[in-house]
Amino acid sequence: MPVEYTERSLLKYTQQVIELFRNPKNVGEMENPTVTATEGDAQCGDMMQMSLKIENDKIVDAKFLSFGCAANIATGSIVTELVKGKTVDEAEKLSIKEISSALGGLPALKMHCAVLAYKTLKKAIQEYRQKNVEGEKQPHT
Amino acid sequence: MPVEYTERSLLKYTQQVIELFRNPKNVGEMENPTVTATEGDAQCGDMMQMSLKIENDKIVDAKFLSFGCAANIATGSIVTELVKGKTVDEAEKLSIKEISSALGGLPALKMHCAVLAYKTLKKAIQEYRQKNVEGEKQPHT
Amino acid sequence: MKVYLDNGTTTQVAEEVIDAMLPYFTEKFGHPIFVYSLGQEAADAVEKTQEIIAKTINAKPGEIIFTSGATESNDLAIRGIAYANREKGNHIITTRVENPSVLRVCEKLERDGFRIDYLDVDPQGFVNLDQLQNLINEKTILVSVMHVNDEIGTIEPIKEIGKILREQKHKIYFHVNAAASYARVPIDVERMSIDAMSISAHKIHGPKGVGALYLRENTPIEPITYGYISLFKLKPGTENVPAIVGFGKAAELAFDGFEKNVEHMRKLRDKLMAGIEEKIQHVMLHGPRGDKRSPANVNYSFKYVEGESVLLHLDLNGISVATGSACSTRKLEPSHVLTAIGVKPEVAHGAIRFTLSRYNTAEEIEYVLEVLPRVIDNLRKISPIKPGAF
Amino acid sequence: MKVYLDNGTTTQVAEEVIDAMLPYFTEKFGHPIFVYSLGQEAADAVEKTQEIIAKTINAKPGEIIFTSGATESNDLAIRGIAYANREKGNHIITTRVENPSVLRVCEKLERDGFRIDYLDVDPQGFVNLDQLQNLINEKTILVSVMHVNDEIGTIEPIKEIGKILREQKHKIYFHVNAAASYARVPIDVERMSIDAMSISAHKIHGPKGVGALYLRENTPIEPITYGYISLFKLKPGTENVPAIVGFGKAAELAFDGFEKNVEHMRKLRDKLMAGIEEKIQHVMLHGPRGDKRSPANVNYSFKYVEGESVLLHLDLNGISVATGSACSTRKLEPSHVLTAIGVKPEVAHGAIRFTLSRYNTAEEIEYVLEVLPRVIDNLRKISPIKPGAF
Ligand SMILES: Cc1ncc(COP(=O)(O)O)c(C=O)c1O
Ligand SMILES: Cc1ncc(COP(=O)(O)O)c(C=O)c1O
Repeated sequence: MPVEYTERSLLKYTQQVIELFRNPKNVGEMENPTVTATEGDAQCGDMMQMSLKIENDKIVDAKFLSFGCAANIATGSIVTELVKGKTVDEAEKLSIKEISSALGGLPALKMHCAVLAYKTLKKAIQEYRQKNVEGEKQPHT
Repeated sequence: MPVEYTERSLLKYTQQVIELFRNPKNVGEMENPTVTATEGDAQCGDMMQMSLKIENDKIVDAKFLSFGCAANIATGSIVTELVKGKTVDEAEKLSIKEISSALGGLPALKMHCAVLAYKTLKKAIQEYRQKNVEGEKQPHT
Repeated sequence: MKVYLDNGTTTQVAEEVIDAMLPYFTEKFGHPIFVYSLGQEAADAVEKTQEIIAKTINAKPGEIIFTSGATESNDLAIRGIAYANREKGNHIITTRVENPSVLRVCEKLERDGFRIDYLDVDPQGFVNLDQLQNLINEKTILVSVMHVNDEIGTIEPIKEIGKILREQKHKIYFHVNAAASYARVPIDVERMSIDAMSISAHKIHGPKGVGALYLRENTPIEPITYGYISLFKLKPGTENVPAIVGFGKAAELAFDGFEKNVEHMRKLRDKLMAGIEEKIQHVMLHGPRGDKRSPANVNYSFKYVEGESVLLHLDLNGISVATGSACSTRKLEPSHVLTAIGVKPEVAHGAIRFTLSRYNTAEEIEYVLEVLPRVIDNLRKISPIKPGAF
Repeated sequence: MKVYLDNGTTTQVAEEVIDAMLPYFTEKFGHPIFVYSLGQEAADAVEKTQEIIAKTINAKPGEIIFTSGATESNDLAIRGIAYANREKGNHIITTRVENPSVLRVCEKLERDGFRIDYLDVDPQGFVNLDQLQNLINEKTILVSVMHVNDEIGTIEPIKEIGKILREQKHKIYFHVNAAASYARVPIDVERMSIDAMSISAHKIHGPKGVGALYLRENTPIEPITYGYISLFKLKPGTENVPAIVGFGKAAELAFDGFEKNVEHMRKLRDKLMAGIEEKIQHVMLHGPRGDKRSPANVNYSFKYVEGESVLLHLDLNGISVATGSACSTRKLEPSHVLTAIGVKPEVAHGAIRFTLSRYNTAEEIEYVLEVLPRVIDNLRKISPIKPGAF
């Protein structure tokens, strides 16, 4: 069942990716999350759900669920690790490049996995902000 | 230096050919031949000279010289062998098929070698007849 | 424990095959087009292999041409016959479920001005014979249908297709890609009315880098590559003699005791299928059951999980399989075969193919049936998709 | 005694090469496009070989594409570049003395509407650089010149040709068939301004069935074959991993101590040439003497005898050589190379080529110098052509 790879460097995983795939961090659902967001869809073959617990604008816990490949699971792990303890503002500044380099790099073909985790985080933060706007005024940048 | 063979069966020599190539019979020049004929030419890569000693219309000795491949040398050997002891009429009836089958077959690509030996024999016989016609009347079939 | 269940992709070279090849690397390394004895020895070996392979498919030795693999055999057969028969017509029929090595060639022919029709398949992967009948017209020059589907194991009705083609008013050449069926399902080019057929050594415990094209005598065909002289006019370049010898040995091994080998694979197949269906919920079999399925192929989707993750977890446990998931392709499209049989993409992404060889054992299958349910269970635990979602 | 002096045709596989290949037949038999560990291991091996080969010719690893041999490399380079640059021009320049694997491809391109000019060569086989300058026009897209002539050992002025092409106003791609020079004569694709270059493993004590195409980054090229996915877009089909690994090992062996290996061959070459000229009358050397001749090539005509007979008598004495005789071809024409350098057909029919490898020894050459004069003498005795005839 041929998966149409054609360039070698496009598919080789780093040791970090394999390690996080084997023992993913922060997987699962959260009791009483502040916010939960889902991105991607099963038809396209990858989907991620991320839950954040935010206290005083600080992310105190992050968990994710993944329907996706090894890169997907590894990026879910690393993103949730990276944002824990950060303020929402700081978390929002997290870039795809940072995510990828925290994994020792991602095969080019798998960059969309990093993008997906990034989008899921952004969506969760956005939802959190929207919720809060409804309450009190919050800085938007 | 590629010789453009393309079909295997075209080039495989039989054991008989190899044997006669290794130890050719009747090679050399003859003292006082009745007739000597040459066919082929060096430019085309094969050439044969055949000498016959004929007594009372009977071939009592036959020798050949060859500039040519293994098949050439082997067919020279077999033709001279086959005609020795035959009458000129009998020798003239010798066919390419007989020559080839006396060698256990020749590769298709080498049939021209059989043809060359055959032609040299025919030419020698023809010359012998011509000589004799000049003298006395001889049956021609 | 190491369990290799990706024999449809490539196989381990058998020890006997290596032993057969070794002398042709060292003492018998001659070039078969040369008349000296080293060359003749090599040419003899090539001829002997033609005989061995021919016998296994009921062909004549001279009808076997060695290539660098099934990819090249498919390309040569399909484009070669198409180009040589261009004047008679430009219409070719194949199927939606062919291997890329056929589909890419057909796409090239479309760019070259040929018209290609792709037969549909039913939910088990069988081609539609009525559709074939209807598509045939006076411009049809070639039909190419795979024997066994490499992904889902469907055995196509090759004999029936051969019969339909034989009964046409004009000659339509019939090519069969048998890379996935050779040494697994019986083949008879006469009974099946096949004109050209592709096989590959590395799928039957032979070496990579060598395949064969069966080409019926007097089939009009053009070369597709050009170059150095060879024993085979259609395949220029120095013959890969050691690999050809290895191919012959691999065929001998597979066909000595063919029935027994096939029965062994079939038993393992059925054991694996029964185990999966017993131990894991929410699974979907792809391809038919029973005699119309390759004895060497098992393919299930495990819903709510993604194939590459399953594949890598199995790999971490020493088990090699293939996946229909396309998470990793550029296009993010799942397998064209699963799509053609109507599998929904979300289900296709969780497809895992297990392909057997005569060297696999019952213990290996038991090990897989121990590991696999755990892997699926763990991945479902971290999946955002809940059972019943599709 | 067995003496193999046809290393220009094919070579014995080195023991170290076999040892390097063996694990890839058995434990490491994975398919390199698959993500599981077996596949990755295979892909790593392919990548490592790209690095090895690249280093030997001063290229980048990504510029090395593995093919099934120099025949395929030549076909892919020449037709691939020609088709991809069709819009820019249809004019190609090559030489009269190329290997058939280039000439047959050029003839195909002529049938496809390209215009091919063939450079003449001088009596030693060197191409005419002025003629090249004169033939180049704005429609010229590609020049293909062999590095070492496989028949007569002439080392063509590749660097000078590269310079001429570099100085043109528009880009003209430069392909070099280096099958006969690789591991015998130094190659540097940068210094020589080469865009595409063909090499073959079985000419350097590697396995048959694998070659490489060096292709400079960003060179426009079209595939010439179609099919199954591969690490190399231009070469579909399962990668021949064990053979690729063997190719890498063969290159390492040849280039570790390159100078020493070359010097060894050169000494044997000169010994053989001196011996022939001393011991046998009426001989004619083909190709140049000295530094501009491949260290591995010796080619003489032995007048008044026919090459195939010489070849077979040597074979019966355990010595393998090649011949330029064409007694055995359908066309009955002698070698196109000997014709191109002006050798008369009657002389060409007696041409014998001896090609050396680093494994040949001085004792072997001495044995040849013992047998050869006897063989020539015996054949001259039964020849109807008398000394001095031509
Ligand atoms: C059905 C089918 N056809 C063709 C091929 C290509 O064969 P090869 O690797 O010999 O080129 C494969 C697998 O690789 C296959 O499974
Ligand atoms: C100069 C030259 N080019 C190309 C080839 C063909 O190479 P291959 O056998 O790898 O196809 C050969 C010999 O076979 C050769 O000598």
